[in-house]
Amino acid sequence: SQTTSKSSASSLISAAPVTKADSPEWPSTFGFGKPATPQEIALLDIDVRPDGKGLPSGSGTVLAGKAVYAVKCAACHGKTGVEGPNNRLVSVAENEAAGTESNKEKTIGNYWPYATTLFDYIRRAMPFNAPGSLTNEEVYALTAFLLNANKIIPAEASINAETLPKVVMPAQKLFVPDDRKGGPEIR
Amino acid sequence: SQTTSKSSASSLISAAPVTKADSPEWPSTFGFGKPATPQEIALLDIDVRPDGKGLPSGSGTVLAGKAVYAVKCAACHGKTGVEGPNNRLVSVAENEAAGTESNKEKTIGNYWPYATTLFDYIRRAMPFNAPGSLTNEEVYALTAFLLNANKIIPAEASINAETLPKVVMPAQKLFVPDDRKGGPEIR
Amino acid sequence: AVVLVQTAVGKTVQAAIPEAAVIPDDPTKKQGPLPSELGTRSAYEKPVRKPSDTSSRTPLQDLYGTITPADLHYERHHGGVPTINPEEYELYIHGLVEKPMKFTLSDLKRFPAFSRICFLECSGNFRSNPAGKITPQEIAGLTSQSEWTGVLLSTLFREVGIKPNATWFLAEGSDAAVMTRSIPVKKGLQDGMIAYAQNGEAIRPEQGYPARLFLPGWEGNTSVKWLRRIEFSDAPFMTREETSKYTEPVKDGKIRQFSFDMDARSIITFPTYPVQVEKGWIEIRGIAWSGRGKITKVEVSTDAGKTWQLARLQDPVLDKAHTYFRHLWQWNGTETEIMSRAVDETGYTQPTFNQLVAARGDNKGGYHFNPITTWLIQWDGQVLNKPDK
Amino acid sequence: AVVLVQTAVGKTVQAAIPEAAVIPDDPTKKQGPLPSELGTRSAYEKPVRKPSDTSSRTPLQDLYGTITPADLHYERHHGGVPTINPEEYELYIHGLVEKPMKFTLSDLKRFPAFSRICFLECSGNFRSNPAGKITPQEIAGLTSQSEWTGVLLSTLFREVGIKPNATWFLAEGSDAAVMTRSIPVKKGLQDGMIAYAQNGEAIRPEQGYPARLFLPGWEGNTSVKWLRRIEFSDAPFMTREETSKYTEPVKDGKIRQFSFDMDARSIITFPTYPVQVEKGWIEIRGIAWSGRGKITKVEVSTDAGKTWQLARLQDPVLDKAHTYFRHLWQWNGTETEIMSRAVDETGYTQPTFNQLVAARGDNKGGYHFNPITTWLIQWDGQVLNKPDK
Ligand code: HEC
Ligand code: HEC
Ligand SMILES: [Ca+2]
Ligand SMILES: [Ca+2]
Ligand SMILES: [Ca+2]
Ligand SMILES: [Ca+2]
Ligand SMILES: [Ca+2]
Ligand SMILES: [Ca+2]
Ligand SMILES: [Co+2]
Ligand SMILES: [Co+2]
Repeated sequence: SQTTSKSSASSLISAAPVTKADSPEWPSTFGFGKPATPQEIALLDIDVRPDGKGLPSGSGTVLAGKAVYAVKCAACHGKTGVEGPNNRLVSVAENEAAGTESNKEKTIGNYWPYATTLFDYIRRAMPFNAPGSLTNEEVYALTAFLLNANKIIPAEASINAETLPKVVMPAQKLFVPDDRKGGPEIR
Repeated sequence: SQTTSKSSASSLISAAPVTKADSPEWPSTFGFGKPATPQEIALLDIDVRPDGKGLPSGSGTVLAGKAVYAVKCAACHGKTGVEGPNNRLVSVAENEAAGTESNKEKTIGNYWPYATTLFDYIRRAMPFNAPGSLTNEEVYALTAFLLNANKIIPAEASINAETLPKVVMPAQKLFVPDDRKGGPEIR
Repeated sequence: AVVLVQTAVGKTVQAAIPEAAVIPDDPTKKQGPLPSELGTRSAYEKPVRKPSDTSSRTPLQDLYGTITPADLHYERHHGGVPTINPEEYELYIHGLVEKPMKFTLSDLKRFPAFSRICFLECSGNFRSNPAGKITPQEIAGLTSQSEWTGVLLSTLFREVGIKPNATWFLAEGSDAAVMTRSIPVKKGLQDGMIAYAQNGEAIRPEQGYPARLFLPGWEGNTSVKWLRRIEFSDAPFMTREETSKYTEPVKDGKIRQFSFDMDARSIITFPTYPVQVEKGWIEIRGIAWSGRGKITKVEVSTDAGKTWQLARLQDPVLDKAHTYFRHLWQWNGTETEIMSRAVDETGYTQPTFNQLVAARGDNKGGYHFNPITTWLIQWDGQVLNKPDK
Repeated sequence: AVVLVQTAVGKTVQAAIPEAAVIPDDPTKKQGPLPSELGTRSAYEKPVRKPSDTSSRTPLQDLYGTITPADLHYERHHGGVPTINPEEYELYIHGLVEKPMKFTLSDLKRFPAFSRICFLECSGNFRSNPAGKITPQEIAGLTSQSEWTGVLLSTLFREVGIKPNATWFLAEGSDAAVMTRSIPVKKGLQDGMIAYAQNGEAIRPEQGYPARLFLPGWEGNTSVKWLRRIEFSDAPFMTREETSKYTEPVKDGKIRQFSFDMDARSIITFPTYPVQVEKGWIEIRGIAWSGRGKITKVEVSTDAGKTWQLARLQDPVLDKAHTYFRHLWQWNGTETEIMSRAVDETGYTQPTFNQLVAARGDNKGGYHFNPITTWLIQWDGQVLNKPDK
């Protein structure tokens, strides 16, 4: 797209290329930016995948989680995770289908497809007023506590990088990928 | 452009008309707005045309204009209309062509094609800090004074709705309509 | 805000709030303020967003075109608006790439740039009110439009060299929610960009200053703001925002996930609640948009859905952009219902509330809910929203 | 304002002013402010116009797209900015018409509306500096672009019924200059409008609140702001602004009058004074526009005018609109000159300074002066404007 014209005052009208996307004619590298070192990346790379990739060492028990929860979470999510004022964290009618009139609240027990998400989310975003303040041990313990409160793991379970990815969540089987495709059909 | 389709969920793709201009199919009147009475229009209709249309009754002399000028204009345009600090109103080298290096200042004497414009402009916009404050008599007088200062009318001339349109301005012959038309030629 | 005034003869069109301002009797007789460094709104105009704890909605009924003034762009965030020093800003790109890299804001601006006028919409953009006393802002104010400028993801992806098995990437923000979403690489290469400018100027803090992901036509939450990191992977990360949130129950107890595209939608923005109209010519006005391409037509019904007429579309009709529509109508003073429906270039026609419920099960509202909005014109000209049920 | 910073390695691209603001060390660990009624700029971004006593110029070098934020739109007025109560606003249309009428602002808004994205430019938009220390803002900052919405003159003209002998109309403002211009009826019917909105919201005071004339592609002064009156006539009124001002000396001692169209023009906005660049890839960026239609191409020279290459145009390329152009260039570190020239759909090619002087006589500068702007890149990367002479 960089045709050269030597005319000094061309009067030909020729449509110029418009910028629609970047061009394969461009250099394979512009040389802007700097290499990111593994150490730099490690400082930011906090995500956790369903297969457990990203989970740190450490572990937590339901009992330990109950204690942390009472101090750092109950004020917003209620004594037992049901009362609020903020999001309900514990399913009250876990046998009812999610989203029905009688069970509108989507909770960990009836709506979360992966247990790893719980660790990841609590670590990055909770407590709401002090995000990023929990230790990995605390996050493991809170994860254990909330999974047990939702009747997904037993009271004596310990949660760590090995066990967490193996927890099968009740809602996982409900999730289907989007099947909307445009076109006349309403989905 | 108001084709009716009775389909309740048409899936046909048909380009809709785009709003380019108003449509001849529209009603000849929407009925918005109100008639403007001659009295209402008269309050606003202050413009003056080269043929004199719009000039009020009244008149003014060079001498009367000189007096008003000293009090209401000289502070901004200079004792003799040359000194500034604001726009020069009197040509200093009226024989030189407008816009030449030696006579960059475009003034009433070398650049204004119609005398009526002077009345119109002073009445609507001057003095800059008190626009609309002059009486018609004052505006006639200031017009006479400035035309005389630019050596266009004699010192004893009186300016009124009859005489003003007849004043021929030195620059009038210089004005030509725009001849740029687009296309390759530079004009 | 632009409010509605009832004059002696009942003419009620968008008009401004009068103020006890110090204004000259005749502005032609008093010199006004001189040129300034920054302009401001007229003291008579006070458009505002409608904030809640989690979002703030664009006053659609007060806007006249397709560009949303940046300070009225809708807001939705999950940990408040972070303050980020542009001198310290860095974007990391790593994971399944040949060269893990970090880019400063200046670096991003040096790459070839790209601009487009495009809507953004939160997929939770739907509200109703049983009494019908609800404005377009309250119903659908979580959509706005800007001219976005930035660098295309395809340009950056080539720079880092994405590996063949990289099918998804994680986009992570540097807000207090450290917002994360998993995005198919395909979308990034198709038309994704990192935007650092909005309507000609630096992007505003609420919109992701100094840089955000921007994915044209996709639910707003995927266009992660205050972007600090992109990690390529061979699978989605299943973050909270793509599991617990931004998914929707559909038929047979299923939950739909990764429903990225914003379905075609339209809404009449004039005349709407709380306007009162009078008999005669009324130009029905509104906006239509689709996350799947261009709007091909908007149909308007003025007889409660019995017949539909083509509205005029304001050109240019752009891809994935709010498109202004207008329809001239002569109201004879009898009670009726007016509504609009958008059709996009895939042939999708904006459905009714009941069509959506029939297609998706009894979950009413929720994400990606784009029903036709109906306005009731009462005999006295009062306009109310017709609640869906 | 966006200023230019010189980092250790000399990278100098648009970057923001750092401030001693209270920002968290890590924004991911502190909840930010909640949603609000009105957004504001980042404290790090302070773009400003450059005001003089009579005008204020848009910071072209700080903008990234084609929309000018309303508070940065250039200003030019002759009696300051009047304050007008929209409730008291009236537009009179009279003279050679069947029905002399007056319209309130609400009346104007009831008529079918029209929107377009269009530039506005003062015909006096040219400055130079002998030392070359001059920015795009100072050279050509009297142009800006908005999405304008209003009612077409053709609609209003039909409403009042213009008489066959009406060939011109006077447009009169209600500012302290009671600004007046004579406009051919033909232009009004072609694409003239009364604009009451700008970039989605009510037009700003400096741009004519609550309503202005808007004549696409014509010199800015003809688009009379704060419009109070239109009078039809069979001849022009020869107002001061179309005789003493907004006319230009041309060849043979003549003075050109009613030169309404804005000739095609372009200007590089990056890299320009006071930027310092470094060797390697540089995206040359700028805007091009024509009052006569669409821009068909922009050519860029990076070797002082010896050869020219096609720049990429950002779509949509609109009629009478600022069109963004970009051209990728690898600077090898030797001193050179870069420049751009616009071509419009009439085949007009933006001329050099010397071509303009040759065509018009020795009047350098003045109205409608649209020469190619040349930027000198020194050996050290410092960019200066190359003064014309
Ligand atoms: C100051 C109030 C507050 C505190 C304290 C708090 N939370 Fe939350 N929590 C919230 C809010 C508000 C949300 C919803 C955030 C959103 O949707 O963006 C939330 C959401 C959650 C969710 C996601 C719920 C869902 O269904 O998506 C989990 C899980 C959670 N919190 C766990 C915790 C844990 C564990 C703690 C203690 C370590 C905690 N929260 C402390 C306010 C709080
Ligand atoms: C407070 C300062 C001030 C005062 C007092 C003033 N003027 Fe002016 N005058 C100006 C300015 C400033 C301009 C230029 C306005 C513009 O270009 O928009 C001007 C322009 C003019 C022009 C147009 C000059 C041209 O070549 O276009 C005329 C004629 C004029 N004034 C006449 C008068 C008269 C007559 C009076 C007294 C009744 C007067 N002025 C009082 C400041 C003043
Ligand atoms: Ca990771
Ligand atoms: Ca008149
Ligand atoms: Ca969102
Ligand atoms: Ca009524
Ligand atoms: Ca102007
Ligand atoms: Ca250098
Ligand atoms: Co979705
Ligand atoms: Co001109």
